Amino acid sequence: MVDRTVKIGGAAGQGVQTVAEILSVILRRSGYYVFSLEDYQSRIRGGHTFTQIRFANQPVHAAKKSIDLLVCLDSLTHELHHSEVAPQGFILGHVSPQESSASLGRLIAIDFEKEAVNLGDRIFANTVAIGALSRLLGLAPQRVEDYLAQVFSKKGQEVIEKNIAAFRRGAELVGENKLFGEETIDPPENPPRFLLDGNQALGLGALLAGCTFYSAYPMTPSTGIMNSLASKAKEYGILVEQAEDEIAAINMALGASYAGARAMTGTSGGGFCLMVEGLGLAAMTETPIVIVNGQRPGPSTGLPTRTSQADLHFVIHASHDEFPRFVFAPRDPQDAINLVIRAFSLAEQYQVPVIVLSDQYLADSKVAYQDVVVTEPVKRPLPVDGQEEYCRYALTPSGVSPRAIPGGKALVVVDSDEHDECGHLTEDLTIRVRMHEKRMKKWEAMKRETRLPFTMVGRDVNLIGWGSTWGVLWETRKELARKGIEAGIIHFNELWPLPQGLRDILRSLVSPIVVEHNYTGQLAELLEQETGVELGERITRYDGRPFLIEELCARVEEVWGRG
Amino acid sequence: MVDRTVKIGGAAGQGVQTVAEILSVILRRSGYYVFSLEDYQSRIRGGHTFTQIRFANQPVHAAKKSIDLLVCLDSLTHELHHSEVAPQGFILGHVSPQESSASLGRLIAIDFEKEAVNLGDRIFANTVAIGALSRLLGLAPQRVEDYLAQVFSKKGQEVIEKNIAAFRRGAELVGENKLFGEETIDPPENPPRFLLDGNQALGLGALLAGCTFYSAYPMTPSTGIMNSLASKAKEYGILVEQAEDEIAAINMALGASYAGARAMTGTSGGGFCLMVEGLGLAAMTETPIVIVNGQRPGPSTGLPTRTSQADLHFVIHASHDEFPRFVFAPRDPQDAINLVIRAFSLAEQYQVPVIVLSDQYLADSKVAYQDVVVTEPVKRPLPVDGQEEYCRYALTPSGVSPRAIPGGKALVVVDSDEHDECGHLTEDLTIRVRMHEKRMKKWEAMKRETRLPFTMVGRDVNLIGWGSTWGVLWETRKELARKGIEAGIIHFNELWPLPQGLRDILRSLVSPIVVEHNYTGQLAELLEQETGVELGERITRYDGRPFLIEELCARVEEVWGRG
Amino acid sequence: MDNPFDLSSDIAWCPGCGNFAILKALKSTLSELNYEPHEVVLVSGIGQAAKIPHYLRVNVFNGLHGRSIPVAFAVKSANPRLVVIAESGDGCMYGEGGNHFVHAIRRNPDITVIVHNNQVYGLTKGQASPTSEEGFVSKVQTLGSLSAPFNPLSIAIAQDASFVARGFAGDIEKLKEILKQAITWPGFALVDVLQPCVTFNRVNTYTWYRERAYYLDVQYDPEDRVKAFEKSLEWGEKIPLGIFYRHRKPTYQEKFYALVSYPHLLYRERAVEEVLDRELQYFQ
Amino acid sequence: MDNPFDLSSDIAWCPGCGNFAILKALKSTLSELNYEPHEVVLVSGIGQAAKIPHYLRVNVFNGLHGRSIPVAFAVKSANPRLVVIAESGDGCMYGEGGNHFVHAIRRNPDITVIVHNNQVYGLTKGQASPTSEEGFVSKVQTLGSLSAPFNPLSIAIAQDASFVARGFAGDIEKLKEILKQAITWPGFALVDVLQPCVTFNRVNTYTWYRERAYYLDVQYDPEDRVKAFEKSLEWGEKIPLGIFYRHRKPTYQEKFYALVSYPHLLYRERAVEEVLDRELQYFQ
Ligand SMILES: Cc1ncc(C[n+]2csc(CCOP(=O)(O)OP(=O)(O)O)c2C)c(N)n1
Ligand SMILES: Cc1ncc(C[n+]2csc(CCOP(=O)(O)OP(=O)(O)O)c2C)c(N)n1
Ligand code: SF4
Ligand code: SF4
Ligand SMILES: [Mg+2]
Ligand SMILES: [Mg+2]
Repeated sequence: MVDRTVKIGGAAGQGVQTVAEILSVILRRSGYYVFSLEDYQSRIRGGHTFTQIRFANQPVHAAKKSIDLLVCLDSLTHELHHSEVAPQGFILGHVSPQESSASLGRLIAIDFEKEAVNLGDRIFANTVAIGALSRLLGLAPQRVEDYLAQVFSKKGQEVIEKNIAAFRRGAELVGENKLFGEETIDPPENPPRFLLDGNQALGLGALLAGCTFYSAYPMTPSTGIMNSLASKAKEYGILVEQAEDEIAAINMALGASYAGARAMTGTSGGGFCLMVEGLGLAAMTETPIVIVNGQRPGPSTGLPTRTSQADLHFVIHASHDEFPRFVFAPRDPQDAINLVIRAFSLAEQYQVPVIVLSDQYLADSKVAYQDVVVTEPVKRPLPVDGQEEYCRYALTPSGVSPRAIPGGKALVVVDSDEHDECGHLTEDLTIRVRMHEKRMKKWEAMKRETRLPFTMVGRDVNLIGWGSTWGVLWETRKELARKGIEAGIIHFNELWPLPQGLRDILRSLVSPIVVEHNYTGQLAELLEQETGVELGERITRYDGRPFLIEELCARVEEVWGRG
Repeated sequence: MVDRTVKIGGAAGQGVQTVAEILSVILRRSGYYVFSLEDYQSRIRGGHTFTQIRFANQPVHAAKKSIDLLVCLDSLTHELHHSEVAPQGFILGHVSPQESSASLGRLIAIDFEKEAVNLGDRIFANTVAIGALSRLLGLAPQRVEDYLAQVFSKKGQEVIEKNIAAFRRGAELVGENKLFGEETIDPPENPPRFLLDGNQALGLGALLAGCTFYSAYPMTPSTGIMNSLASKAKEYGILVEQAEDEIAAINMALGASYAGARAMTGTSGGGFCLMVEGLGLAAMTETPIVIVNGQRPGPSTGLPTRTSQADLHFVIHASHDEFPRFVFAPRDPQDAINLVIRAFSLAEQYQVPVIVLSDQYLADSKVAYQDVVVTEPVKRPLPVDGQEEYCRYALTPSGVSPRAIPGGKALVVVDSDEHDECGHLTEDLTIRVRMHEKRMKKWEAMKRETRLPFTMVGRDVNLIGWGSTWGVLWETRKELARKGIEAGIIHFNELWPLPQGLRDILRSLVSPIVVEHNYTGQLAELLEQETGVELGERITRYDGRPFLIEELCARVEEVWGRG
Repeated sequence: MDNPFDLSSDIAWCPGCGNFAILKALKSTLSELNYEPHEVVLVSGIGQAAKIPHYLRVNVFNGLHGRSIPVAFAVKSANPRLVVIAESGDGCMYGEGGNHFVHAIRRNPDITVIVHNNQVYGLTKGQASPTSEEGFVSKVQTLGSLSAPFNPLSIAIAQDASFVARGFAGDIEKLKEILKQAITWPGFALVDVLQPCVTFNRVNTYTWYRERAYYLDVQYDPEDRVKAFEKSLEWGEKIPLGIFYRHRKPTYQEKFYALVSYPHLLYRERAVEEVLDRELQYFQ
Repeated sequence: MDNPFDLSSDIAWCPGCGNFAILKALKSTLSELNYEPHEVVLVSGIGQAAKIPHYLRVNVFNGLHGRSIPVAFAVKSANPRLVVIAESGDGCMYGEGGNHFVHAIRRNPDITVIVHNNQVYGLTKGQASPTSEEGFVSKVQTLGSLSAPFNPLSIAIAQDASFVARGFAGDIEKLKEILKQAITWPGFALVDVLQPCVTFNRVNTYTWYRERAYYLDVQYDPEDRVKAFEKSLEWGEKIPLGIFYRHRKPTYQEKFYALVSYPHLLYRERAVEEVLDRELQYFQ
């Protein structure tokens, strides 16, 4: 079985992401499943950044700590990461003088830039690197050359040819070295066909759901959603508006939704803070909206380009007074597509805000799939074409009123103040009570709507998690199985309202451990609070990097060993 | 024993609040304890507004439902409130033709305005009313006349004289009617000396604490705090700045605090929403700040002039990622003074944000006290005069670093990004972990800091509440005692971190009932979550009006009867 | 003839308030322009002025304090057939909502912004607003306001707003004329209306305005931006009213819809499978 | 001579970025003005430009994106002896922070606002900023920006800002001169600095600016507001640099401290009992 990890590191601006992207696609086209992870700083040039690509001939869902091939676009990469290289691995590229003797892996020192300059321009350095690593990985040269020709097709024949030359030069420099020795390269029967990251998936989900209005203010790690939809603006007639601030962004989205568009906005913690008043406006006016909050470590500006799962309590309770909302957290890109579609359906069905919790890890990680399956139906309750005496907030047993949009016969009156059934401002406190109860009433049906966590009970230990950690729990489970420990997984992608019937599931678990990217263990707290079941152990990480398989495995073993 | 309630009603702009204020002061000066309650709409003229004044010859802390004297500045007041008048009570003023026959109380129809016009100007209508009700209440005319002379002193002798004439005319019209029949008017031995409402108390607390900077954007019900401090601006050199929005308000306060001023801001739910990002900034930069959130019903704009206690969960979890904060909720004006002083002390001691939850009921209710006692010491850890190599975020065992302010030798560097000990931006994830743990570490000491609730365990039933409901719980307890039910009170004014040792208290309670001005029972939920003790029954009210004694009493009896 | 925009409601304004005149002018304008109530969307914020949409028959989005303009922009963008007006007080539009005011002008959406400028915060009881005169005294501005007033017209002209006008609540007929031009103007149209607040603004009263206000005459050329700017600075002894500046240029909606082949952003039947198939090729 | 403001740090800007020149000019200016590092507070927001306070020895408040101006206002108000500068990018100051920019001018606080105007969002990778030209294409503005650019100078002049200037990162010496005047100017001083972003802005490059930029000459009268406004509209073939407008008037801090008898808002010993006794009389 092939299961290898390549880490490509360098300074920002050197092209780490370009090399990684090309490599990922070639690996996917070569029949490998891929999982890639991006780690970068909040700067545009310099510093240190890396992408880690794991590939295997069966689906992979998380990253490993141990590296088989370290590609150093600068010598700092060597210095920082050489110790992660597995004994049989390679280190390729710019070697750090201090570290070279101490390195574990086999060294192939290549000065990509010098080679590129020899070929006529520094610009070809990355292609030299691709040549070198392709050879080391034993990738079919023709397939790579074809892909390079495709990538550079817009730049003309000369550029293509020079890149191919650079590619060949890189391969040449590696000589007969091979990462795969005895190992058989056995592409899977059902090779992966698609490769996409969380932000692309969130954008695709919105597109499929019929979203025609996206207003946002750029903010890492959610800007990619805006890019994704903006790239479709012309073709699908989607208005993607960069607002002057996040307050405008959410108010625009609400205006568009009121007028009949399917509207979404996306941001990260600090921007979400600014949307909190608008969230309450959505609730009070009962205007459907989907809000993506891409989590990153805080408080405040914090670490803008890192990952975190520490906004759960915040988004559940955000905005003053009380109102029902859904909170979802996709487990991976595939899930993100479906959950966004579902978010739009439920936002309109219940006329409530739906918050989708993403994070930098989900947003930037690429996953390969054999198939991308849309299981979620796009449900869109058509607005009613109200009569003249239409009342936007007509009282109904469910608390949900028939919704019309302006432009038809009905006059649609919505208000952020407490209002009567027709939407007009009221100070009648009896009506207030009725309206508040109307809004809160939706909760009952919403509670039955959310789905139970992905549940696979384990004999020895049970890992509980939410959102983007699904993949690493899954992989850790497999790893633990190899060590004879049967781990279960209870993983939530629908978090609020908490699904019904959890108590029975949680009570039955042997050695539950809640795994989260935050300090206090927010899901653990939430589950304990709601079910009264003590969950005991927690494994948390809050340095802004995601859990890696070996590491999580070791921590589970440690906790379990203690227990 | 005297214990009477006067309700004065009319349209906004008619002078309900003026009449009520004058009456309250005179009652206080006549030796009565007073508790007054304001009920008004979000408009400037018209509609309906009333103030309810309870007075007694012993301290009073809440309002009653039953009214002894209804003063109608318009006939709508009669229509709306006549049924609340006790059988021996009076209805004075403008009578509603439809309701007059059905009225319970004794009617004294006076057209205040016509009488005033007869005296030369409509403007004297309110003084006519004061004359009438003073006589009915048996207040010493000289005392009232003296006070009127004081009130109108700036307007000149003529105005004073005309008002006195109006006052006498009002008294005359009442004739020999008297609210007090057999009852002895027995002013207490220790008569009350002061009368103040929650907003005045919050402002006074800040003044005493040495606050020199208050930035805010007007918002009901917290604007009164700004008025209170602004009235002292010149004398005490306090900068009260009306910001362009709440975002500016909190960022200004943080800037002032950074520079060495004691700074505060105040708002209500929707404005607090806009401050949530700034709250995180306070946490990350470890800049002390006190934020008052005056609660009113929502979601969104909701009912701007009514009361609510529905922001508890929100303020505890507001802003992304995790950080420690204090949340307090004063029980009455006296407590507000002390809690604000304490808020400033703790904000500086721990270098964290402190949120004070007020509400419209607390903000606008006036309470009379025999003495205003400041029990809380004004603690101000003086900023260190750091040396050149000063580091703002030096790691210490407690997580609290010595704080310098700019201007001295030390350079003070603070950052909303994750930073190193000297405050400079860092992407070193090891430092991140240390800094995050440093901030979270404060929590341990903070948890020991918060005080246990006011606790008076009852044999039969135990009422649990927080913030502004203290008075009504206290009065209800007395009322229940009269009916042979021994009720206890567990009342929180320090809510977050929840004080230690609650489990034992809560577990011991017979028939606990949590009483709150919200829909879901937020304190109940919080206590159950944190202690695991099931609290069962809840009594909630969310129409924007406060609990009244008889009403709460009846609901307790009902719940208790059931149990 | 009955005005189809009439609605009987309990109006929460003070007797004598300038708001009544603006309401009247607006209703007449809409009816004289032959719009039907269901074609019009009135977006407002919070404040005394912001209650206006509850007093006429139209579609209403009464949103947050300060946030009417982004909503109006989006409503118009989603459904360009609607006539969209954002209307609120000076505090709402220029204070809390200042950033939206400034940036919306850059987009030039085809909306009309009507500001009830009473130079005070009415609903919250009389604090200085952005347009209050320096020195304005209130319970908050006990030392007198230390800030110079916000000049909405100058700022709009500085941003090259498409249509910039000032009206006066004391002159309904002329106000109607201005409103008519503003509402039918293709692009961002600002109408700042001087509106006496009889309760809290004892400085800028009907009389105060009447003594100073005059209309720009026919010689005045509203196409000259620098002249318009200069005119917008006039305030004090004399206060000009009328259309200060006009600059026809493509609206946001015109530009956007010229680039895509859909007439609006409302519901479209899209075959999910087909879109998915087409889109997945980008992830191969 | 060593510059006391020098600090050795890992600078996170791209090689060739205009930010380096601004940093250099600022450090020289402060040192040539004979300030000491502990007298100076540099307040910034978030963005590439906003990292600048980490690269020199001063007091630093690196706050939220868009919110440097309210902080700077308050720091200066609390302790008027400090030299307070708010510095950040165009997105930060004019986009997210637009409302503070507009309203701070009304207060005329004695602070200097320096804007690194690269006409793009650098840190978030190249989206249009408020000052980007209409039609600017990016991954978000795939149809080209549909908005007209924000003109900071015109808006500042429209608000009667006390000091309004434009510098260019390509000319450190002249920039220093402008900064010196701005920082020593008593009142709100805006310096908008044209700053080439070599990574994301391929339109407004060094060459592009150099071909167009020229300095206002000695004849130019910066006291004439309308002329200054007219000048501020000039952009395209020619781009004027220098001091556009100057209007000396009392600063916020001058006004406030003239009214109260304290020199700052810092800690004062107050006898609680005494204050309480004095204040309680109002509640009798
Ligand atoms: C976020 C927020 N902050 C503050 C308020 C309180 N508030 C309501 S209306 C108002 C001012 C109204 O002034 P203006 O917009 O001029 O309207 P006017 O009442 O004068 O017509 C304020 C501050 C609010 N509703 N929301
Ligand atoms: C509330 C909030 N929204 C968005 C961001 C993300 N953000 C960081 S910097 C930036 C734009 C920076 O542009 P500019 O201010 O022009 O600075 P530059 O990087 O170009 O120097 C944005 C949108 C943020 N940090 N906070
Ligand atoms: S407070 Fe002023 S603006 Fe508001 S309704 Fe009354 S007069 Fe009009
Ligand atoms: S991205 Fe642009 S502005 Fe930022 S450092 Fe690089 S060149 Fe300078
Ligand atoms: Mg106003
Ligand atoms: Mg920029």
